[in-house]
Amino acid sequence: MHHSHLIAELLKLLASILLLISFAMLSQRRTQRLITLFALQGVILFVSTCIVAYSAGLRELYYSAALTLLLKVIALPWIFNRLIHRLGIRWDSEPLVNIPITMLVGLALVIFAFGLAQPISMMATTITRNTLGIALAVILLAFLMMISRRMAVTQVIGFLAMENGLFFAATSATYGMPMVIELGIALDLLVGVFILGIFFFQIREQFESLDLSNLEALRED
Amino acid sequence: MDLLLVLGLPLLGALLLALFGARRFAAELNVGMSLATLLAAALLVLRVIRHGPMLAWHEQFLVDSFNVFLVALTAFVGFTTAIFSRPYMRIEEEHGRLNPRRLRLYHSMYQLFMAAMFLALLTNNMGLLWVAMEAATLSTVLLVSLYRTRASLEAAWKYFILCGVGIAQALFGTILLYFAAEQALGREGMTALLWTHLNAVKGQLEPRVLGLAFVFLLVGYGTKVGLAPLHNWLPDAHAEGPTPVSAVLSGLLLNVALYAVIRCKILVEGSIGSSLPSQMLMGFGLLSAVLGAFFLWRQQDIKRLYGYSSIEHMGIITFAFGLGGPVANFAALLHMTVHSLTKSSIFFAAGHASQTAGTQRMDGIRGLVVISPTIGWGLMLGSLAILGMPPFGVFASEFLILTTAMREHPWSTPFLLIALGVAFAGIFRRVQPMVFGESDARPLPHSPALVPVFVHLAMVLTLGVYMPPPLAEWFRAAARLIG
Amino acid sequence: MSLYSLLFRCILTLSLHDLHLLLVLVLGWLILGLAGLLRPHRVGLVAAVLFPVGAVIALGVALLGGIALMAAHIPQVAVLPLGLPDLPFHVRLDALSGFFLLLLGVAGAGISIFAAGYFRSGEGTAPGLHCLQYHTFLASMALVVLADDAYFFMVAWETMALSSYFLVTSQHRIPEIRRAGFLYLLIAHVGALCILLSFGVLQGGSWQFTFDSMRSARLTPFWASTAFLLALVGFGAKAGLVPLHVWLPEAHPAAPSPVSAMMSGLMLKTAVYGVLRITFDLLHIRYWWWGVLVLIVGLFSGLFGAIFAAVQTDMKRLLAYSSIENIGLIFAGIGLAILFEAFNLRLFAALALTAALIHSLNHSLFKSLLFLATGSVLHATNHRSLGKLGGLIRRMPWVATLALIGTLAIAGLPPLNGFISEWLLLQSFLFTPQIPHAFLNMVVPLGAAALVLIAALAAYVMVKFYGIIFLGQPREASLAEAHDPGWLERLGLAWLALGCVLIGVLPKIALRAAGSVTGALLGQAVNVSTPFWWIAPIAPAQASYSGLVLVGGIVVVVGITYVLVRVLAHGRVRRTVPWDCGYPWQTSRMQDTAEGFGQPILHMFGPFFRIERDTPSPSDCSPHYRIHIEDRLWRAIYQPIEIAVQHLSNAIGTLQGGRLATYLLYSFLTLIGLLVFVLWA
Amino acid sequence: MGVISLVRQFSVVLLAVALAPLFAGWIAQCRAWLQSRSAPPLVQPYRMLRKLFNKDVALAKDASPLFRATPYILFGTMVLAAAIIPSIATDLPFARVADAIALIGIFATARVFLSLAAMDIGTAFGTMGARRDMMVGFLAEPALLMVLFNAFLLSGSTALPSLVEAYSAHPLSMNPSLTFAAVAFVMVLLAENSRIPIDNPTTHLELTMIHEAMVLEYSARHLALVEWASDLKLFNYACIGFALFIPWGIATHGADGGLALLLAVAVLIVKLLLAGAALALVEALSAKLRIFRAPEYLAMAFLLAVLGLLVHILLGA
Repeated sequence: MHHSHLIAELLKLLASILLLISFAMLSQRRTQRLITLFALQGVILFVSTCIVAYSAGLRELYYSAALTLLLKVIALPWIFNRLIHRLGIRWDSEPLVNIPITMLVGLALVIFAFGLAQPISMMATTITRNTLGIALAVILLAFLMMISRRMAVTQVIGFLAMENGLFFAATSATYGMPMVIELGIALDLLVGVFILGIFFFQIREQFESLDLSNLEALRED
Repeated sequence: MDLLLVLGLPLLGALLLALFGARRFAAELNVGMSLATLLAAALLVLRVIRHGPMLAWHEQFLVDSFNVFLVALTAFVGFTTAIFSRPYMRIEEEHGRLNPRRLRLYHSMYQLFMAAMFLALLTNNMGLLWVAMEAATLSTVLLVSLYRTRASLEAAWKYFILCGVGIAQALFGTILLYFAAEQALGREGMTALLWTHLNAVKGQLEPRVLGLAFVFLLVGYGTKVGLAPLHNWLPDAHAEGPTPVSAVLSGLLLNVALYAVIRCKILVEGSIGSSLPSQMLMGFGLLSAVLGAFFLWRQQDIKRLYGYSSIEHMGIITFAFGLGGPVANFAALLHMTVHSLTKSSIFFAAGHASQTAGTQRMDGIRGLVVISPTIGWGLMLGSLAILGMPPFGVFASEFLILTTAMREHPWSTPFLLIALGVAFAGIFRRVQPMVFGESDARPLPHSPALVPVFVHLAMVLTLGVYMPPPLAEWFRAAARLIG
Repeated sequence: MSLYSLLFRCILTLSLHDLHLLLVLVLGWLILGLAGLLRPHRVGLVAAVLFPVGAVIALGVALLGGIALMAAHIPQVAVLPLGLPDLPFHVRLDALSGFFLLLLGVAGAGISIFAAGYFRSGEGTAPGLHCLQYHTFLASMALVVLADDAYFFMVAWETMALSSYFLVTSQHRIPEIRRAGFLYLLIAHVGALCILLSFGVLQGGSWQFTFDSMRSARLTPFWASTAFLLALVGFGAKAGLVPLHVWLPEAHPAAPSPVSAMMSGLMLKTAVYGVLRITFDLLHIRYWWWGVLVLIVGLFSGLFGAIFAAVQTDMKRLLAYSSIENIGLIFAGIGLAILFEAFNLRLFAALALTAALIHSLNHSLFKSLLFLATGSVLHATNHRSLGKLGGLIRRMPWVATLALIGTLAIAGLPPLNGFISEWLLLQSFLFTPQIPHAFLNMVVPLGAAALVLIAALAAYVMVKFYGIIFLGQPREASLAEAHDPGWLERLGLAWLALGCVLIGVLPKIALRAAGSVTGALLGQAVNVSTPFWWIAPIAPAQASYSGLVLVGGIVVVVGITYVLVRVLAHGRVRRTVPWDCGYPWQTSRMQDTAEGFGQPILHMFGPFFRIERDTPSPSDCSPHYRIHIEDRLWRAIYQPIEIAVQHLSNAIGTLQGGRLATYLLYSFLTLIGLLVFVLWA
Repeated sequence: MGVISLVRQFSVVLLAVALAPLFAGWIAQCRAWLQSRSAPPLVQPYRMLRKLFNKDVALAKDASPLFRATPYILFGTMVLAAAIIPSIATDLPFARVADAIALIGIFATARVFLSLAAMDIGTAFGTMGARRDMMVGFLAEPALLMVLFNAFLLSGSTALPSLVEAYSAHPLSMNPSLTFAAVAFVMVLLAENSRIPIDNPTTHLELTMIHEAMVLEYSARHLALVEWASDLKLFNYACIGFALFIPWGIATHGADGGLALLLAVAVLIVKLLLAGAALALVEALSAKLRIFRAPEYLAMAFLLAVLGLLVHILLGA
């Protein structure tokens, strides 16, 4: 009993760190740092998934933890790092909304997410159930980040952070989706990032920049 | 077996075309593979007619009256679009907008897209449905950016991000669904996400969770349906992608996404026992119809115009599903069918029209009946059909939807009336000068493949005055299933 | 397969059912139309074979419609193996549809014969395509009248709109014609949606869209009134009731003349049919204020049409406005019938309805005749503007004579048919003081004065029409080459003129026909127990009329006078120049113009018009006077709608500003909003 | 319908044809007296007719058959109208041919024919006259109908014989509503018959004429017929007025022996003498109105008739 209590505490701690990282990403302007933070999120996910796998005794979860490590901690940050080096991106330009306001909105979102998740997480049988609210908050914060940024790369990192939140939600609420689905999701993600990579080059080739303000030609009026 | 063929043939096609897609015969191969898929789909349909709904491969795949007609429709429109794209893409190549390498990409992605849609339609697993939808998005992203122009890249980027984010919401919804299912079904293998199982126990699923799940699923898949205000990717993608892609996006992908929404709605409504999902669908439907219509009014680009028209029609279909009941559901299914057929035929005609005029701007397209009567009449009749002019089938469904709305929710009819009226004016005031009047443009170098246009329109016309009893029976059964 | 079985069944029961025979005839029209596509560019086939055959079919339709009127006690019904799965096409032949089929067939035959000679190649759409559109139009009108369920009705209704749209835009290279066609189809479509919604109400929750189930539905007053108002708007848009009339003066003149004739003469009547069908057949109850509304709208349309017709300078536009006027009179009759019926004064209701029905029939004859006559004039002179015509009675005696009959008929003058219906309508107005309602019995009688004003204005308008086109001196030198059309066209005109004379001289025929309709709809018919040569709709002591004796009397008196004058007066006839007021340099351009003829109307009814005048300054060396008259309602109603849509569309357009972040924000807000909605609900 | 009734009908027609020019002559005579001029003889219109019938016709060179037929049609319609109106007896075979409303229609037919004929030659005056005459027509007819409406409310019929018989049943009672109607009728009569204050039958001042402008191109026998027809029209109107407002003396159904008829003729002549004098007096006392004042004048007539109607509905009288 004491053992599982400890694990639950540990998971809560990890979840809190995840949330903290989300906030950090929301306020971070340097692309390089953003990638690091993203990788850190991956690490946290990996650790928490392993812990959940251990405590619940589910072998599939180890696979998905490994997948996370492989994909989100190693592969994607590596790809991104290479990309920004080759594309020469270092700074995000000024965000659309200034950072203090973003943070305040983020705070409100966290409260909203917690309120939303509370009644649901009560029903869950998993030891990670309390963290569903945090997962939702991570998703919403990532969404906010995508809204408030200008650069294509940052937007994509926001997108991936959202994916992280989803993954976290899956493990916390249900001990993860069935393996086939996990694989499918991972494949889609990988292909998606691959396509994104292609896009970055095409966009830069056409527009000489990855600033999204170039991509506002298709509009009404 | 036929199931395997339906799923496998497009995949095989994608593989073959990835290898030979740059050759001269690639377009013919594309047509051939599509035809083979169509035949396989026909076999599947025959089997379902004969033996009723079926489950396959550990219940991972489901064929019932709801999806089998969509499979048939998808295979059919896929086939006719392949026929159309053969001369169309050849002309594009001659105009220097494409090269063989891109054609290879186009052909293989086209087949992959078809495969993804078949998977989404046929799977019984809500998770797999998500995966297939995402795959469909990814394959079309590359198709939308095929021309590698600034505009097409921008459209593809927006499409990718908006649908990606949307679909991420759908994933969260799926997770919540799974979470609720676990409570009711336990965690045994993969059954917890199987739609048939969920449907069987939907009364026991936790209503509050399902309510939230539905929101996420609706926002997620609704983005792909093109419901306002989540629709913003749609007109860009339709306008900037190659025309065959616009045709299948409008004609098929939107249907498949809506299919996903409706599958979710059946579960959720059964669980929470209130009309909440229906209300949401009606609200989104009306909003999309009205906004779509007003957007239509101001369009300059022919494909964008019809893109918005798709939003409007998806709105009407969604509204009809929201109305519920056997009549409205029947009407919605009919509308899905006729909208696919009509809209794809319109895109075929519009594609050739803009090739003839050398521009997609409608100001530049004039007097089509003078240069090429078939293109002109195709566009004219297609537009009239999509505007709900009888005896075309679109009118049949609009008739049922409007009369139902008038009795059940009379408050909604002014909105529908405005939407239909404005859409009519918006489209027709553009189409008329394009089709009629004088022109000095020259005919196309290759004879356009307009057989699909008229075949589609003939089918739509037939559906307006006569519906084959088996088809009616499908629709009825599916309408009952949706409830 | 289904078509084949339908055909088969029709042939099997040929001898049993007029209805099936009718359907075969309608199918015949469609086949004729498709046959036109075989050789679309050969005018010979179309003119020599297809249109005449179409005219023969029209005669058959008229005959069967007439038979249905004679034996209208048992409506014939049939179900076609087409349509929606749970709603096959139902058709029904009863007195009301029989009457309108008669109208359609009689006038359609004349127009088809005329069209056989009229359509030539090289004018817009290919003749074969014309043939298809034309016969589809005819067939769809017949099907509108025959349809017995909402879906079939709507399909036929919109097919009618669509085929006529294509006919209107056959000369699509002219931008004004395209604009007219667009406006026409748009208003027709919106009107059709209103009709559709009306059916949605009428079906009363039974989900049976057959008219039979609607007849048995019992609606609450609110829903019944909603259904009625929607139907009135929908059919009013087709009929051209003010303020839904704006398309009519654009579209009718834009079409080739036989098509104008069909639209004015026949298509507008389908709207009358629709209103009658819904009001008197499908709805189980009628409220008096419906009648007042229809009466007011009708009389206003009548007045509006008449005064606008008076100031027109284009002969086809003039006739189009005159159609608005006549439709107004028909609706005034319908309104009066509703009013009487609501107060259970059935005999008077039958009288008013009889007047409306006969006026529909009459209008279909004389308006077709006049539109066709303008077609002949147009072909002979290439001018539509009244300011370039004149004196054609000397170059085109046939057309001028036949058009004179139409002119006198439409002006509501005895002994022709237009007088009959206006007389009947006035007779029914005479009974309005008997309405047991304190205000209505004082106000409604004034409608009679309005009616007479409209009729007299119509006479004014038609004197202008006929006088400027056919009388006076040719205003252009080129008119000297004008000549009468070929025998087919003359035959068509003569057929319609014959109809005008026949109904005028023997109105008993029309009274009987309308009597079986009112008998079926109201259970009451006007008195027809007089000998064939005179009528007395209520009682001989009340009022009576005999066209035959009138004509006979005039002919005898004129004959005697002529003989006497010839015998007694010995003066010879000497041809001279007309009196020139001592100013010998007069030219034909100095005749009074169409504008001049409209001037008193412009003066008296000024507030109706929006007038722009360009007057020359005193120092102008080549002074030019121009006047532009517009419909105020266009600026008062339609333009604001257009502007509102444009503004709204612009405002909505800003939603799509091109910035991805904004789009994401929409998604985000939608998500949050829906979550809040779910939490609250 | 025996031979006797046919003879009666025939004599009514002949009487009308014969009396109409005399009536016009009588009015002219009265007017002359009122204007202190020496009066023309009563048969002056007949002399005019005889002169015109014997002259050569000067026909405009491209006059159409319509132009030549119109005088005969005018004359025919007016004679027929005279046959319908119960001027001396109600039991006429032709009485059922048209009621009062149809009579208005018959007059309108004549008016339209004359207007068309006026436009045929293409002179400026003809068209102007036609336009003005049609205008007076559409202004006068609503008022006239309202007058008939009044009559209908009292008798329940628009057939003139029934009207006469209904009134004759209660002799010498004047309804208030009919008083209004009678004034309105006289106003309409003046307008419809081209008399002062709308038109002046004796003027040839070009810009003010209506009727004269229309017949400007007619000559000789055509003009004779046109003039005779317009005399008949005035006579007919007067007889309608008698039937509507002072029907006493007309031989009613059942009382139509030879003596009654003779009496009726005598009464008719007395009425005509009085009416002619009254018309002349009205004409002498009023001035010709500008053409655009005509609407006001006829609106007044309309108003009076409507007042009569309302009075009837309100007072039930």
